[in-house]
Amino acid sequence: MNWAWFHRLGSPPHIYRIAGTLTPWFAWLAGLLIIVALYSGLVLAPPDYQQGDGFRILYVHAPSAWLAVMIYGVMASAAAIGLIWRMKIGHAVAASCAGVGAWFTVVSLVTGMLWGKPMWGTYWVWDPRLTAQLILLFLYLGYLGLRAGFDDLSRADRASAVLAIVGFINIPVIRYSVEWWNSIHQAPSVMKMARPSMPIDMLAPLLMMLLGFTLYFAAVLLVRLRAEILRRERTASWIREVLR
Amino acid sequence: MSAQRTSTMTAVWLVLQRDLRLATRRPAQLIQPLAFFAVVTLLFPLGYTPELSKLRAVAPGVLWVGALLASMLALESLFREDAGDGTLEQFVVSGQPLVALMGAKTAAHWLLTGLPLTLMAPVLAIALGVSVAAMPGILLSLAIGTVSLSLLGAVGAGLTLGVRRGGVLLALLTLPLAVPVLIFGAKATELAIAGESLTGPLYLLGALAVLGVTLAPIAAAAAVRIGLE
Amino acid sequence: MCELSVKNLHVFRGERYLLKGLEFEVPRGVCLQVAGANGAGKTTLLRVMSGLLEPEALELRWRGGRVSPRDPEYHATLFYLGHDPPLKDDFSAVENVAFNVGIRRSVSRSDVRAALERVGAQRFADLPVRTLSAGQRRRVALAALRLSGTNLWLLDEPVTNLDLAGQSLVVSLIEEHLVHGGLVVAAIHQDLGLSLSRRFSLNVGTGEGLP
Amino acid sequence: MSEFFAMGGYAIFLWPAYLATFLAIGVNIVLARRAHEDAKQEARRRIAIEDEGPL
Repeated sequence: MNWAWFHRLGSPPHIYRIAGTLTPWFAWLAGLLIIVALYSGLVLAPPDYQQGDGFRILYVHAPSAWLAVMIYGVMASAAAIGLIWRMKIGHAVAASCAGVGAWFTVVSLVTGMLWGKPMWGTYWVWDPRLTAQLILLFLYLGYLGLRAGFDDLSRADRASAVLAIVGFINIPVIRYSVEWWNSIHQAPSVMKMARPSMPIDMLAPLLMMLLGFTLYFAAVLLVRLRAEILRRERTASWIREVLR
Repeated sequence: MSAQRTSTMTAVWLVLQRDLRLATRRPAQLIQPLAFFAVVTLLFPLGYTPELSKLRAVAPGVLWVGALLASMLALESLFREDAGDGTLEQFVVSGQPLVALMGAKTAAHWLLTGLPLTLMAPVLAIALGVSVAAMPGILLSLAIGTVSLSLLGAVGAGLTLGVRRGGVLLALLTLPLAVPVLIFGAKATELAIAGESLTGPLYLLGALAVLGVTLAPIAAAAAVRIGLE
Repeated sequence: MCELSVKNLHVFRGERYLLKGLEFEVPRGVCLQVAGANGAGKTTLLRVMSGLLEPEALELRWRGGRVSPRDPEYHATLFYLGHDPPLKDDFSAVENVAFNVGIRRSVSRSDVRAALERVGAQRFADLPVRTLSAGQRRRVALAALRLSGTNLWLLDEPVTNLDLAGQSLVVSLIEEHLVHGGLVVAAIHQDLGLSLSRRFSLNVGTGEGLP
Repeated sequence: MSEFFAMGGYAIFLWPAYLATFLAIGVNIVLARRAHEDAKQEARRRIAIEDEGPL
């Protein structure tokens, strides 16, 4: 039975299968990269002249912070695709992103605080980058809360898509206002110090970790995407073969 | 059969008039946000210190957080009553651009809450030891800031329309987005109190309001359509 | 060529696959009576046709051209009257009708009073709607419907809460509308009793038309 | 080897940070797989219902 509206969805059976085959590749590659990055970051990289070995927290803090922001971007663009071109696959991707994004925003905050403690003597300082990540966490919580508020999946998809897009437009505004607020109040800001021209043997592990985390996210996203596709495909006939 | 069709501008004016007239029929609802703003401000001298010099230092934050929470309070009813009695649906199928009607409802909300809150702020500012000279700056910054709050709130109210107990969620969605308004607004008020020029933050507040005016009604319209399904 | 045609209409409500490929046409001057058990999808059909509910798929043709149910130009030609009449309790009947119609086309207070009189609502025209009975509120909504000057009426059980006099009022309003070349799609529980030439029937549950 | 774990005295900050991160990595893998299993389970249940009688 050919349902015309099916093609508009970006042929889920096709995407479901591709997601299945790609996941292990991403997973193994991510695992390998992370292990190599761990070894080179913790063992090979020289200690920082100022923070000593403490700076190595960077190798988990920076990738988590990057993931938190990048995932929101992926979520918002997928939501836009779902809302504007009415493609359910967009909503499925957006729904798959939110949980992981929120988790890694929390991780970036925790690792940021553990890094800040030896530096500033307290776990929390209103550093602009940490503050912006905290607000980002509330954006994720708002998104998850809104999505949970609807029983009907299609309404939940579209409402949360509007929020994701509005949130995404506001992220640069929030980041600018927090930086502006920080500059006029001279709150301590250490995060910048760790990033400038790092020697290659310090930088290489970071880049590997960033790529490893991104591939890890891709693997988790694809697994969740398959779940979200099944939830949205209701009684599509192709599901029968897949589930056999 | 079809006489001369109402223009969008007339429809917007009609919606604005309707909401204002509705508010006059139930004045109690108008006073609640103002009372809430006063109570919140009153808590600080009691909870912190009666010393005017110290209160003056925290006055910007108190005024803006109070105004923010008070305007949040009034958002719940922005769409929920109209959705309940079926009139909001008529907006969607009226043939008039829903974005424009959402703009009208948000403008009515600002006139009924944002503006009164702004006009009341000087009285509370005096209670926090702020000199009269700072009043123009406070009025101006709050006037512009509350416009953005109403616009952001309209999006939040629209999104939580389809959610049963949407009240708390409405605040959770709207407050993070209102952070820039709070930062620039509080700074503008602080400069006003210090007697310095506040054009910098005022321009930023103005920019936020313009961003809000262009985007928020579009998002609110989309949100309301989904909420009414 | 039919004035209004619906094809390939698929709607899911949460888990339920409510409307499966519904198809029908409504020529000018005819009222389509939509029957079906409770929850069969009568209201859903009307809300989809008025653009209030997003379907999985729909091919809607209005006045010959394919149109989206969310197009404001299409909305300008239709009036949707749901289960509860769209009235503000704090407003009087006159104010309510003046607004509901005024947002569509310019209308004077005398037009509004004349419309209220036509539906027998002139006695309570200036009372806040809060004080009116369900039947009276329904009449006020019918006044707005009639005065709206729209061509396509989408009515969800228009005779609910109405006494016999009220029900015959609805029938006469619809007949009058059809004579002027209007169209009506009405969700009904029992037949409205329109003249034979003026009505079709469709059962949304089973999808086949009744003569 | 032990001075490696000492991490120049930052151990009590560094290892909890790494632990938290890899805990999150593990948890999200489990959550993702479970979400997929649940979805498959639900789809099977829906298909079973559909095979019995029309929806």
